[in-house]
Order: sequence, then C-alpha cells, then structure tokens
Amino acid sequence: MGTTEFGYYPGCALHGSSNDYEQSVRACLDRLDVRLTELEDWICCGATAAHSINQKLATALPARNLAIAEKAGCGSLLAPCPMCSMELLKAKQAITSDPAVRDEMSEIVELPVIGSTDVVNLIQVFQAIGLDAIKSKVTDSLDRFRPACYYGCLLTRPPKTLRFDDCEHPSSMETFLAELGAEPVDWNFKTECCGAGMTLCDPDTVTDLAHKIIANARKHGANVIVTACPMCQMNLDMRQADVEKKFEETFDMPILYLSDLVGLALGISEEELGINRHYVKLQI
Amino acid sequence: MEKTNTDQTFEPKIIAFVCNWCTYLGADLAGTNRLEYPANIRIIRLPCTGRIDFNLVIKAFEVGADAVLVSGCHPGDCHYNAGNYHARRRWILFRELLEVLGIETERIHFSWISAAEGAKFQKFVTEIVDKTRALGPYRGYQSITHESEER
Amino acid sequence: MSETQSQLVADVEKLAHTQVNDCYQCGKCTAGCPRGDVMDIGPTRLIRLVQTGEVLEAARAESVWQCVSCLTCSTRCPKSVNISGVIDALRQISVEKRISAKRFNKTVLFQKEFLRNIRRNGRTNELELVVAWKLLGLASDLNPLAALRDAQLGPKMFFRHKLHFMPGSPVKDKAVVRRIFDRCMAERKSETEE
Amino acid sequence: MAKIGVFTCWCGENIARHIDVERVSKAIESLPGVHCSMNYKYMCSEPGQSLIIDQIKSLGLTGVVVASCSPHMHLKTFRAAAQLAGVNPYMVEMANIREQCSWVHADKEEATAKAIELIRISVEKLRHNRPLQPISVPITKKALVIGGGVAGIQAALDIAAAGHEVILVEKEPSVGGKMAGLSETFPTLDCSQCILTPRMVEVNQHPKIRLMTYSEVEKVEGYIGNFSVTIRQKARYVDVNKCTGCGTCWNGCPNKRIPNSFDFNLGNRTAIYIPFPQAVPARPVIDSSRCIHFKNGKCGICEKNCAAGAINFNDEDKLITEEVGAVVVATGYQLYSIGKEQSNPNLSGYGEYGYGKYKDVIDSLQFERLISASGPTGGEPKRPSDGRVPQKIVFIQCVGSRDNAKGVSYCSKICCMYTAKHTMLYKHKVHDGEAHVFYMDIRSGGKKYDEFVRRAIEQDGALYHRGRVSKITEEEIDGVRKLVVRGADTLTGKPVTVEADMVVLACAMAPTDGATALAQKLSVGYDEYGFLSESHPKLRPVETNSAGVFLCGACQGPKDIPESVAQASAAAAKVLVMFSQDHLTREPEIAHVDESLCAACCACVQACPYEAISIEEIVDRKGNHVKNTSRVNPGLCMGCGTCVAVCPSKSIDLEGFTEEEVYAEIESLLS
Repeated sequence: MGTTEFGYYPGCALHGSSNDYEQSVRACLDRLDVRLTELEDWICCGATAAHSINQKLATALPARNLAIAEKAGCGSLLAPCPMCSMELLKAKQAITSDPAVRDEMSEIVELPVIGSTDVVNLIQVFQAIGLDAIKSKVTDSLDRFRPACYYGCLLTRPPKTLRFDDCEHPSSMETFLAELGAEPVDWNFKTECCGAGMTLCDPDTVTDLAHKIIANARKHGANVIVTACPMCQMNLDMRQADVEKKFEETFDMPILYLSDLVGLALGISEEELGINRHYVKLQI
Repeated sequence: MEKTNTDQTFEPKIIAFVCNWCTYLGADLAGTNRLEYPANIRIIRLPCTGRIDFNLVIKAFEVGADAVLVSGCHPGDCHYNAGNYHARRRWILFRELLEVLGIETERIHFSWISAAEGAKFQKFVTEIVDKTRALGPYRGYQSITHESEER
Repeated sequence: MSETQSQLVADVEKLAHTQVNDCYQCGKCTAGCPRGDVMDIGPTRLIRLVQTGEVLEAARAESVWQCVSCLTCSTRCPKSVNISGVIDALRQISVEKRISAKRFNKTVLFQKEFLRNIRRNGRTNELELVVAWKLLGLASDLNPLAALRDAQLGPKMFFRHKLHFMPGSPVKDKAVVRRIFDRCMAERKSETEE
Repeated sequence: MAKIGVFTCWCGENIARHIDVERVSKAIESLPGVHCSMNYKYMCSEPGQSLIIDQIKSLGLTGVVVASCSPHMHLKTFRAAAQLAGVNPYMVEMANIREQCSWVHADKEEATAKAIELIRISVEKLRHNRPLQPISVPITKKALVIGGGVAGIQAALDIAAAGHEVILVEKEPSVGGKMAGLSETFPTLDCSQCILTPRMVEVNQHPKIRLMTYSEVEKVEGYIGNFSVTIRQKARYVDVNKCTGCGTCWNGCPNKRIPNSFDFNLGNRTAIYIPFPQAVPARPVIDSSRCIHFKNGKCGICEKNCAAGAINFNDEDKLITEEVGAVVVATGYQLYSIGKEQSNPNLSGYGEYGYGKYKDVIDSLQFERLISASGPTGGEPKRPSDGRVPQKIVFIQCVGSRDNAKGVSYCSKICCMYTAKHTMLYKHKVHDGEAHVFYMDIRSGGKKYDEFVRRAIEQDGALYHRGRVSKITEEEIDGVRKLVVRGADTLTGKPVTVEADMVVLACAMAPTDGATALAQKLSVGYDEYGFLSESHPKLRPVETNSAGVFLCGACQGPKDIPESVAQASAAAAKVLVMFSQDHLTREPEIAHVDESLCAACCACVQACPYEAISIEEIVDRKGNHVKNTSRVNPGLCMGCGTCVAVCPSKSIDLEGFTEEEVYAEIESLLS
C-alpha cells in the first residue's frame, strides 16, 4: 500500500482541549501510511458563535480556509471535527451554488475561492484507505469491545449538505468496527444531540442529554461509546461524573474516538493514542 | 401597416403562431375580459405548437414581420400529450440555427400561455410590441436574402 | 402586518435562506427537538410567530438560546423549512436589537466573547475563553457559587494537558481575520462590537 | 374557381362599436376569390344564418368566411348552416374580429384595419382549403376492463348489464382488489367482504363477462372502437376447468410458511394457494418460485392428491388476443412504501419511523388484515413481534402524504377516515386499550364522515394529538418491548412521548407499480407520481386524452370506495354511450401521407404522440417490393400536426391546417 495524502484542518478543538483526538488521529493514520498536510495558517471555522451572531461571518470564516486549501492545491481535506467539517461543507455549498456568493466571499477573505476542495470526515478517510488495507495491518482483535457507535448531530446532518451515510440510521462506523472484530450494539441514540454546544452555558441541559445517551448505550449492552467528534467525546467523558452524581447511577462508560479503537486494533498503545488522558478510564 | 423610420410612428408587424387549445383560448379570454393591447399582432391558429415547423417562422419574417411569437400550452398541459415538448426541443435547435443565419433571436418570442391566462397574453403581447418598437423595423431578412441574391 | 414587520420577516428569510410560509405547522420540529420539553416557545411556534410578523417576540424567546443547533428540526422538516437557520437568524436579530432573553445573557455574552476571541487570535484560545466565561459569570450571575461550578474542571483539564495557555500554533496573519470580521459585520448595524 | 362569400357580423354593438363594418365589407369585396361581402347585426341568429344560406344558394358560393367571434364559439354553428346549403362544412372559415380585435383595441381606425387583415388571412386560407369528409369508424362492442378491484368489478358489471361483452383482466389470482382485504368500512362499519364478495361472484358468473385472473395486459394496438389487446395469462399450473376448488391440494401442501402477500406478509400461505378463502375464482395457483417440485422435481403431493387431475406442472404462460372497442383502466393503488426502498426514485422513505426495522410498526393495510375477521389473527389485534394484544396503539396520519421532503405533496384523502375507523375497531376489541392519533388536519368532508370522526373521539375515546411524529425507537421497558413515539401536540405547543405497543402508519396512496407502463401502452398521460390523467378535471373526469380509454378508481388519484364505484359507473356509462352507435364519426382534420414522396425516414413515427403512424411496405401488382412509406392510422390520429413539422420532405400534411393553407395565411400578411 502506498502513502495516501490528505490536507488536514485540525480546527481549534484538536489544537486545544481535544488535543488527545489529534494525537489519536495522527498516531492511527501514521500507522496506516497516511500523510496529513496541515493547512498553512488556517483560522477558526466560527462554530456555533458565528452562525448565532452573524450569518455572513459563518460563511466567510470557513470560506477563508477553503481558499487556503485551494491555494495549496489540496484535493481532499480531512477535518476530523464534524462541526468544522459541516461548517466547511456548508460554506462550500453556498459558494458552489451561487456565483454571487462565490465572488463576494473571494473578496471578503482576500483569496479566490471556488469550493473545489472535498471536505471529508475521519470515517471517510478510513473508507478511502480501505478495509482490506487496514485489516492487513491489524494485530489485535477488538472482540472485547461492544461499542455503541455515536454519530451525534453533525456527522450526518444536514444530510443534503454532508451527503454522508443514512441520517436516521447511520451504520458506517458499525460496519467498519465489526470488520475489525468488535461487536457493535444496536441502540437508539446514535444521532441524538449530546448538547456539547451548551457545555459551558447550560450544564443542566448537557447532563440531561448526556445521561439519556450513556444510559441508552448501556441498556443496549455497550461497554464503550465510540465517537468521531471531539465535542461529543469531551462532553460525554468530562460530564460523566456530573451525570452520575445527578442521576445517582454509575456508568464508568469509556468514551473513545473512532481512531482510538482502530489504533488499538493496529497495536498502538493507549498512551500513544492518548486514551490515558480521558476522564473515564478504559478498563475492558 | 405603413413602416416608417421614425420611432414615434413605427408600428411593428407581429405574427403569432399559437395553439388552438391553450394560447388561442387565452387570447379569447383577454378579449372576453376586455384586456386592451396593441393592435399590431396577427394570430395564426394551429392545432398545437408541435405543428409549428420553423420554416413558418422564417416565412413570417419573409413577409415582413418585425417579430414572431410562438405560444402554446404549459409543459405537461398539452392537449395532445407532448406536442409542446416537441416544439420546445425544436426551438432549442432552431435558435442556434437562426443565429448562424444571422436572424436576430431577440425578435422571436416563445411562451406558454394557458386558456386561463388572458392577462398573461395581454402582458406578453404588450411587452413584445414595446420591445420590437425599441428594436426598430426588421431589415435583417431583406439584407440576408439580398446578400444571397448578389452572390 | 405592518411594513416594519414585513421587513423583519424578509430579513429572517434572507438570513436563513428559507421561506417561513412553507411551514404548515405540523410540529415535527418540536416533536424531535431535544430541548422541546423545556422551551418556553418551541420551534413550531417560533416559526408561527415569524409567519405572523411577530419576529421581535420570537427573538425575545428563551428557546432561541436553548436551541442546541443539532439540526434535527431542519433535517426532518417535511416542508424543508430551515428551522435551525430561522433560530440562528432570530439569535442574530436579538443580539443586534439587544432584546435577547435576559436569562440567557451569559450565553449571548459568551458567544460574543467567543467571536471576539477569534477576531483577536484567529483561532480560539480556550484558556482566555474559560477565564472570560468565569468573569462573565461573576459579573452577571447572582449566585457566585454557580459560576464557580465549572472551576473544578479547570485544574482537571490542565492536569490532562487538555487546556492550553496558548493556542498550539498561533495564526500568523491575524490582520486578515480582523478585516474579514469587519467586512462581514459592516453591512448590518450591529451592536456586537460595543 | 372559388366563389367566396364573406359575412361580417356586428355582434350588436360588440363589433360595430369599435370596427367600421361597412368599411370592412367594402374593403373585402375586392379581394381575389371574394364573390360577395355583406354585414349583418347578428350573423349567428336565425335571420343571420338564413342570409348566409340564401347567398350560398343564390350565388352558388363554394366557401364562406364569417367574420365575427371566436371559432371556439360558433364555428360549428356556421359549418352546420353551410352544410344545410350544400357547402362542405370544412369550406367555412372564421375571422375572429371580436375577442381578438374589437374587444381589445380601443382605436377604431386600428381595429378596422386589423379586422380587414384578419379577414384577408381567412379568405386566403379558404382559397386553399379543400372539402373534407368526416371519418366513419366501426365499433367493436366489447369492452376491456383492466383491474378487478371494486372499481373494475363495478364497471364490468354495468357494461355487461347493458348487454355488452366484457373482458375483466386481473393480475392477482383472485378479483377483489384492496377492498377484499379490508375489515369494515367507514362511515357505516359494514363488513367489507359482505358487500364485495357477492359482486365478485357475480362477475365470475355473468354470461357476458369473461374473467381473466392471474393475467396482465401485454400489448395494446389499434384505436377507439377497434383495439386489439394482447393479454398474458400467467401459468397457473392448475387447470381451472378441471379443478373443483375442493382445497385438498393447499391443505396437503407441505410448504406452509410462505408470507402471504394478501395479508401483507403478516400471515402465511402454502406454495399452492388461493390468496384468501373467499377468492374468486376459487381456484388455486402454484407459486413456482416457492414450490418444491419446481426446485428439485420431487414432492408433487398436490398432484397425487388431486382427484380431478387438475394439476399441470407443465403449464405455460399463454398470450391471448382480443378485439375490443373500449378500455376501462381500474388498476387502483398501493401504499407508498415507507421503507428505504422506493419504486419511484423521486421518493424517499421514513428512516425515522423504523418501518422494516421494528416489527410492530405496520402500515394501515396491514392493520386492516390484523382486525379483519378473515385475517391471519382471526380479527384479534395481535402485534406481529410477539403476538401480544397491544394495550396502546399510536396511529400516525399523513405518512408520505403532504410530505414534500419525502417526495409526495398531495393529500391521500381517505386516511383521516380510516384512521378514525381503526381507532374505533381497536377500541371495540380492546376496551381498556389506548388509541392515540397524530394528525395534522382532519379532512372528513362527505356524508356522515365528520360525525364518524367525532364519534371516534367523543364516544370511543380516541386521543387525537395535532402534530407530526419525529422519531420512533424501540426500547424494552419493564420487560416489554415498547415503541417510543416522539411526537408533538401543536395545540399545547409541547412535545408528546407515547410508549406504545404498536404503531400504525397511514401511508400515502400511490398508483400501482405497473400503472405507468400500462399508461404508456394506452397512450394515456400520467402525473409525476404516476396517477393517470383524466381528459378534463371537471368536465371529462373519466375520459382520457386517448380516445376510447376511460379511467376509474384510485389509478386516477386517491379516493374512497363510494367515489371509486361512482366513477366506475360513470366510465361504464361513457363506454355505453360509445356502444350505442354502430359507427363513430371523427373529425377529418388528421394527418395524411403523400406516399409517392415519403422516404420512410421515420421522423414522423417517432414524433407522433399517439403511435398513429407506422411504416408500411408498398408492393406492385406482382407482390414485388416497391418502397416503404409511412402511413397514418385515421382511427388513432388526433390531428396535432407534430409529424408535419418534423417531416423533412413535407410528404406528410395535416388536413385543415395543410402547409399550403398555412403558408397562404402567412403570405396574405405580406406588406
């Protein structure tokens, strides 16, 4: 298998409080001979704040990043954070569907932008590498894991912008992990919101939503929740103690990144993947 | 109708090819509702826009039309199921041909007007007369035939 | 509907790229909303208020800021109304007109602070944000204990190398970020940068 | 030499106020071919018509131009008058100087000048017209009815009752359609089968009706009054003439666990089966895809057991050709599929409702079978997953219907009524059960309809929530599998969560899968969903634009039983009007081919929307091939003229609008 290349847009979270995700993604993709080229001087995608306060800004900030990617000749851009990924794709859609927006954005962001870059999430990168290629490097079975694959809001929504998996019953992570020996469970909160956007503003909301998700995963027999979203991971992981306290239940439900599980299958250690830095310990 | 060069008195001649079941009835409705429009239009009634061979359009220019109007049923409403689709498809081909021939395509107007759209008929005709008046008399056909005769 | 009202409706529709009159009030958005049960005015009624021209009343609703932007409503809407887009538009209007629900002052201030943070740094500086959040909390919350609630997370995060004092690699061209902000904010009379 | 009379009408003041009719008459007099030019106050009146007739007779006119109102108003009137005076009716032209001149132009000078030109156009056309003779077509007085549901049965019985032969084609092994599977019917709650089965028996026994079940229309050729239809009679592997319907075969068949499509897969059947006990004809078929004998040549128990010797494993599909004069399409409906797979690519399913994933989420027709006394549970509402009697059922209306995002924008019209019925039937069987309904609007227009819905709410205690459901998930709650239904009540503005034992989805009515393919065979139009198009929504509701083909029932659009039956009788009446004559008279304004010029390039064949043109061989007296040519079938041609426009050699032409006539019209405008 040759080296595969992707442009890389880490986004603020992966360079901030979710740098364990970056560590995990990099360790895992490195093992799979995928080279990531980080976008030069990328800026924040604007996240919830931008689309709450100024709609134009919510297009312009990701558009700047798309422009940088285009300038660098990047064909496929990995944005492991679904929020970033979605904002980039939303901007791309706005730019490609209306020449007026395209011209206006090119002017605002001071670089020409036409929306030619493909923006992909982590699952799509694994799909691009291919199951066979990955399986050829697997050293450890994942058979002790019964993951509840958690897609959250922005891996599949809005479906017309993302065009990824089935927005009501997504199955791409399950298909993938089952091939690596894990036994994914069927559960009902795959695409429900964990409230991560409100994690600082409205902790009560967040604990309620997180509780429903963790409880449903456990009820359906999961011993780990797997996500490809830094906000979901942080929220379910960091808030789990609050949830346990508020609802007087013990879960000890580890919240892993998809790359953590794939990494484990590839024989990468928990330390290299940064799993040891999660709040809830992995004891499976 | 006398043609003169001064814009104030130029009364364009407009020949319309319309289908019997939609646009002709739309024009009738404009009459029933007394919706006034310029008297420059002459309607040739045909069963369907599908019947309109574009030689007819060229013929219209030959006899001195300054603009030609083609109108039939809305897509999907054709009395004969699909005649208007045929017309539309032919029109797409024909338009390019006209450009090659040197006929100004802005003098040909295509529209869907249903039997219920008297007001649309009125508006459409009025606009075309205004536009054609602004374009001035059509001398293109004569110059084309003139050229070919000289050759 | 008065002219002012019509203009506000048009503004919402433009910001959200949607037609509110497409909505036939089926309630599917409220039904699927993860916060539907605690909202003062659920998404269906917010849209209804906009339909009737009561944009300002909608923008004052607490629910506008209770929304978690999960997009479930827009995804399942049988009429493809961009409900979450309308809520974003209502947020923007409520901020611009300074009429956002009092109970959510902190949330609004936080979103503004978040943007200021990006404007300054190009990327988010999380420590700055958390500190600002705590300061906002102390200033606006009557109960300082509540504001301190998350303080315990600070040391925990720091211990796990999760919280950074500086962004990993700072943006070099910070000036362009500022110019982008100014261009986007310029055409709307916004009070976001007071 | 043409002798044309031009008659200009004042239409009282309507024309005369804005047009100087005297000047018009004068100006026309000198036109070539014009023999007389007169005007009169009311040309359409008795004295006006007499004036025309007198002039024709006294001057020997060969053609008439009437300058008055729209030809859509009075062309027939004046053609009839001319015919009375001995002039061919197609030698009458009208110049529309009222609707398209005097009523729309205020300036009298301009209007008068235009009127003169309009008349000139008509005179020039008339100079090139030729007399035409109406076409007479014989009628085969036998009808084909496609679809043996309640609409098709009604139409067949009505036509047969008038003494005409009918062929009734049904693709399933039994007639009865969807109605045969229903439990009870709204708003009277009378038993569906009790009403329908006698009618099913009647069609089977009627001497004038030839019932062909397990058959499909393969090909339709010909035209109004003279269709030739090829019907595929699928191999049944049972000789219906020998078979007595005793049931030994299906009772003895070892292959017993095949999902029965009549029960929408809720119950099972055997490989040799009748779809339901009251099936008509009560003759089984063998499902060769499931029968053991067809797999390995063994078993054959049915053959051994059949005392009548009716089993024939070597049976084959048969193609049968029938001549009929009229066709009634009654192919009915199916439910919009809410699963992921859609037969129509423009539609998408309801992933959020988990149909196909959760066994206890069923559609409304499945529920009909569950509460039908003849259904797989004998009428006891047991849920499919574990057979428990549901204590709480959620009914969801408008699933598919009125949901643009899923690709269907129309209202299915009957769901409000049958959902109310479902709640009642359920409550009558499970007295302490809870019936929740999620609805958007209640549409219960109809005799005793709204009273019926109110009864469900007021007397039977169905709990109606105004709102759609967003998501259904399945959870085990206290050891029992429950469907968690997350809906909303927009009247309270709050979300509503119901933990139900079963969910019934009132899915949109959609045309049956084969309907559009059949429509294409019949040259009948259809909409974007595949519902067949009537000729006029108000005035020709059961006719189609394909002459001699009629519609009834849900193939044309969602409708309930009474409407389907009414429409079926209407379609039958239209067939009988046709059959009341021996010959059909058709307008002669159709295409014809100059076979000496035609190069058989097929452009017209492809362009014709009615498949009225075919390529024929011309042979000389000795039978040697001379050339091919296109030829128009005068029975099929509707006179649109599309063929004329596409013909490169101009060897095809349209009577009444010939190239010569139309060019003459344009040339009359030469300035």
